Amino acid sequence: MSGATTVSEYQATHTVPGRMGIWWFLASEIMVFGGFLAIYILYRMASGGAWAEMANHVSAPIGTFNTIILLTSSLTMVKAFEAIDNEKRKQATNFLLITVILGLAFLGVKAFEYSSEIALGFTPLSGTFWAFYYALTGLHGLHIVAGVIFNASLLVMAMKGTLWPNTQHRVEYAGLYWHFVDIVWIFLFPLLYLSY
Amino acid sequence: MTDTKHAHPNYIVIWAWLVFLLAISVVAVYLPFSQWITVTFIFVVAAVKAVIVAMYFMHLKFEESLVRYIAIIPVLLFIIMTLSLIPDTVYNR
Amino acid sequence: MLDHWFPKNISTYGGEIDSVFYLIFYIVGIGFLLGEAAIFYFLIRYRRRDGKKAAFVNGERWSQAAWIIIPTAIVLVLDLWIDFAGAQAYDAIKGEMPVSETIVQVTGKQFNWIINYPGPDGIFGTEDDLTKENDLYVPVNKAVKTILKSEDVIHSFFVPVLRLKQDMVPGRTIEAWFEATETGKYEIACAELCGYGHYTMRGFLHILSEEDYAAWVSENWPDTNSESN
Amino acid sequence: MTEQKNAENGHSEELSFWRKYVFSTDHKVVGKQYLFIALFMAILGGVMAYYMRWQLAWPETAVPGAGWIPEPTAFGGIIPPEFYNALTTMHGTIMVFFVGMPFLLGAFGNFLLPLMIGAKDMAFPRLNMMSVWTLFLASLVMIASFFVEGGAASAGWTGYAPLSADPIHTGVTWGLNLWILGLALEFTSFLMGGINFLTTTITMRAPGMTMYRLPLMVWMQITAAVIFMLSVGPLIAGAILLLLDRTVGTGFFIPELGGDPLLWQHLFWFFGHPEVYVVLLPGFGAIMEILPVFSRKPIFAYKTIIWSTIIAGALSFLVWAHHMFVSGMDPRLAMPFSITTILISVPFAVVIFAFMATLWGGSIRFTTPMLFALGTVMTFIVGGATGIFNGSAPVDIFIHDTHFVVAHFHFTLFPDVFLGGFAALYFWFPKMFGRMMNETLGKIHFWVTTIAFNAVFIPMFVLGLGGSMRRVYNPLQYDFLKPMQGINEFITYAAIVLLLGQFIFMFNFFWSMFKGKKAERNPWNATTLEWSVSYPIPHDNFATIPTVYHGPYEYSLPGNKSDWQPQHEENEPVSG
Repeated sequence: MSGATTVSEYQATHTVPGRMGIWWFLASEIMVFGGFLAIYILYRMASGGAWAEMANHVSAPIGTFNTIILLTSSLTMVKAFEAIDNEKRKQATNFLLITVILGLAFLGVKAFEYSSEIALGFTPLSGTFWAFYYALTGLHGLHIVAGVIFNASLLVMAMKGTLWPNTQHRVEYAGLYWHFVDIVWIFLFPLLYLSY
Repeated sequence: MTDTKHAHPNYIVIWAWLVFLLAISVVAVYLPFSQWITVTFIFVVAAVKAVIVAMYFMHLKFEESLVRYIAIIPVLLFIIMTLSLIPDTVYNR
Repeated sequence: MLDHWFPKNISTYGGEIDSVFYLIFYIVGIGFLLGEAAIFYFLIRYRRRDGKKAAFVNGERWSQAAWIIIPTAIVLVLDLWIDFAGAQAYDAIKGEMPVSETIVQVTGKQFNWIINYPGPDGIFGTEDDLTKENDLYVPVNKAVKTILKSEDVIHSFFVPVLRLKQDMVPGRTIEAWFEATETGKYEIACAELCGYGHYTMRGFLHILSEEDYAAWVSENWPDTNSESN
Repeated sequence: MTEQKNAENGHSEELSFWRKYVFSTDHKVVGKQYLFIALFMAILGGVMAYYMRWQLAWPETAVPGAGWIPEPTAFGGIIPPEFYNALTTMHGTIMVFFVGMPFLLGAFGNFLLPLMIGAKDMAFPRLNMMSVWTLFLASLVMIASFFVEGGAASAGWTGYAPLSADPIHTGVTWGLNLWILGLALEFTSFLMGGINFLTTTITMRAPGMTMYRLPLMVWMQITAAVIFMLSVGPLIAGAILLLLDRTVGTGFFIPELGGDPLLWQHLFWFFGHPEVYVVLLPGFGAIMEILPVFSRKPIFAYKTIIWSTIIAGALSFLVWAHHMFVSGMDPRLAMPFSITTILISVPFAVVIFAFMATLWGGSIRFTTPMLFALGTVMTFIVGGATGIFNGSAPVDIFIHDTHFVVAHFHFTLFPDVFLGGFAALYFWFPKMFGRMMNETLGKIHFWVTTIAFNAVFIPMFVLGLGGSMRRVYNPLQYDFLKPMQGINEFITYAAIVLLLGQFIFMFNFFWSMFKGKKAERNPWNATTLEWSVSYPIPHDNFATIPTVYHGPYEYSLPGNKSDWQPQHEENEPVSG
């Protein structure tokens, strides 16, 4: 980010390189997840409802619970960003901590869900729906893991106080990514848990 | 680094809306409407939720138009791709 | 001269494909020659000479841009012409499938063509079905419907003389038709990479005259044939 | 220059050898690293092409120079069909993804983009370093796939399922898994690069450098980056599912297990066609820089070119099914896609006409870069024109999967990647290595390459019209192909000349790098910003960020005495 000094009145944009870069990254991510969702939707439509039987075995209550966890973590993430904008360091650290905990909670619930499904005999080889279920939630889960790691590294920096004064804007970028992962889940949840 | 101070809406209200929308889409599944109505409804709700998250949590509402294009064009492209694959992948197999 | 390029055509619709090809060939060929000639001319005419300065033409004004807009408009018109001719030919080939009495099922598998004849009852899966490998017998001057399937990977049923090429996709049933105008024995090739034996996937299309075909039928279905007579 | 360094770049002097040349964050070093990866992979791809051509001309005879390959890959120089399929697959993959993209986007994009817009470096220098090392890793994975049991991927560079989805169909196990992983790494590398290109161009231009003052090379790079970014996602999704099919045993593309093989083709070509333009546009960008310099004229219709390529890029997302006219997809889809395909020739016609109009009224100097640039335009016209045949659905029924198609795409990609790439290399070599390349050798290289290239691929059109299928190991299997075997032999002779001709280039390249004539700061009297700095260019490029006063192509301005007007100088240059 050494060149950020050149943002000047000659630029057509007021967006700093970091945020611009994150948005381009998210655009490519939209196409990756978009491709996944497209394949899933097309297969689901082609199956003509034959998947409903399989889809009946996922637990909508657990899915709903996990959705609430993720929505709340998005809230705390954006609150952390707000706190940073308002120079409230302690508050920002706390909100980051809650975000990380909620992210881990999501993963924990997901792991419980996986293990109970596998215990019932539903593995990725139990049919196309299950293959999609594990592929989609697995890829999303990997994104969550990446997000948790990134958020946790910011949390450590915030606790040590090294987040300021040069790197606090990373909370905003991490937030953008985190909200994007949340949006993906907003679509995965009805696709996998509700539409049987 | 942050060049402009962001406007920060009341995030808790937005979160409450999101949870409310989540609740009605879960409830809708158990209501005795036809499958098509239910499916359409829950996906419209999901889209609304996604837009709310993007607009407020991701500040798209306060960004310049270029950033909005970066976000919207892939979504449109995804929709175009899915729709144009329906005749072959869904009905031609 | 162009006739030497293609294999012989013995298909009723092969001529349509060839004529669209020629149409494109002449349009594109003339455009190509004009374009290359213009470039050569510019290169010679405007080569560097001492004391001669280049013209300052940046093409921003409409009067200048016309030099590329008009040729582009011509390209657009020619494109639409090609599209229109192509659409007609495509409709003739892939549109309505003609009614045909001869139906054959060809199944690709690594690395053979399995050819199923439904027999006199015209229904697949009955006892009088006949299965052959790599040899397809059809009558001349009759529309033949082929049902194309695959057992393992994607193959492509390619008969150069018929101008017929159609992929066979496992899990799908794809129909194609042809009507041959000449008798003889021709080659069938696989046009889609299907594994290490792809190049050995060679079959034969036997196009028989009406009498020969009747003889072939009575040879293969002697009992039923006498009954139906 | 060293006195003016500030705290930000002050560390550049103390960097160790490793940080300076290997793990460097300097966009110029990264660009050169891309260049060397591309050249190395090009040699690899070229050798594979030679093995294939020999097999096609003289089937099942020992290939001179293949005796070293151990069994069971080859047998004393005789190539078995399994290895032949691996060669076709890997040649395609390597040439498109590991030569075309690194050469044009990686090397020239990285080297030129910050210089051309007047930035000190890329927006994210460390991401830039990661992108080249990811590509390096991807190349290693690709090369490694030859050495695992079962050999390299052999399902075609398109990897059509279910041939690629289940090892039992090809006998290739880890080779194809590594192929998918290598591609995934390559995609990641260029996504990182693309994010960098776009962010840098949007946010870090020098004062006065408006979007409409950007050199067209920059425009082409960022357009290509956007196209790549928007098209590759679905294929990444598909590739993950394909890998799961192969390793876990799911059935996303296996029909017996409920999958749809054709969906893979849709996903592949949804990416595949835009990908062609990702490779094409940067090559065109180089041409667009070179033509004005050696015609001493502004490029014709600057803004029209920009918008034409953007329209072509947008259209390229709506044409993918033209690769699938005979694939068994819904036949009603064919005509709409045929029409969009043929219409895409319109924006490209605009660009080609603009090139021609640029030459008109110029003062044309035939230097080596100019020769290569002209060669690119003149041979690309053949590639573009033959695309119309493929785009027409009925004609495609016959020529699909024949050598006509092979000749067509080589006629689009070879001029662009190699002729265009060589043009760029001869042109910017002084800026990259501080010396000039030898002109005489360069001109010999040009004539050998262009003539041999045409001798290879023009006969291949005839071969294709005769019905000759691509990817066939031994054409003598078929009676209808036997009479055309002479053409095959001729093509192989020409291909050998084409490959040998590249030794001239290799010699010139390495000799000039160390022994060539020292280059002046601006040997071609070009106007863009990269020529305003002298070799060696310091890590932060510009001691002071230049201010831009002019458009990129102000040659032979009417009032000026000299015939060029650098972008960063307010008035006409003193020394003519």
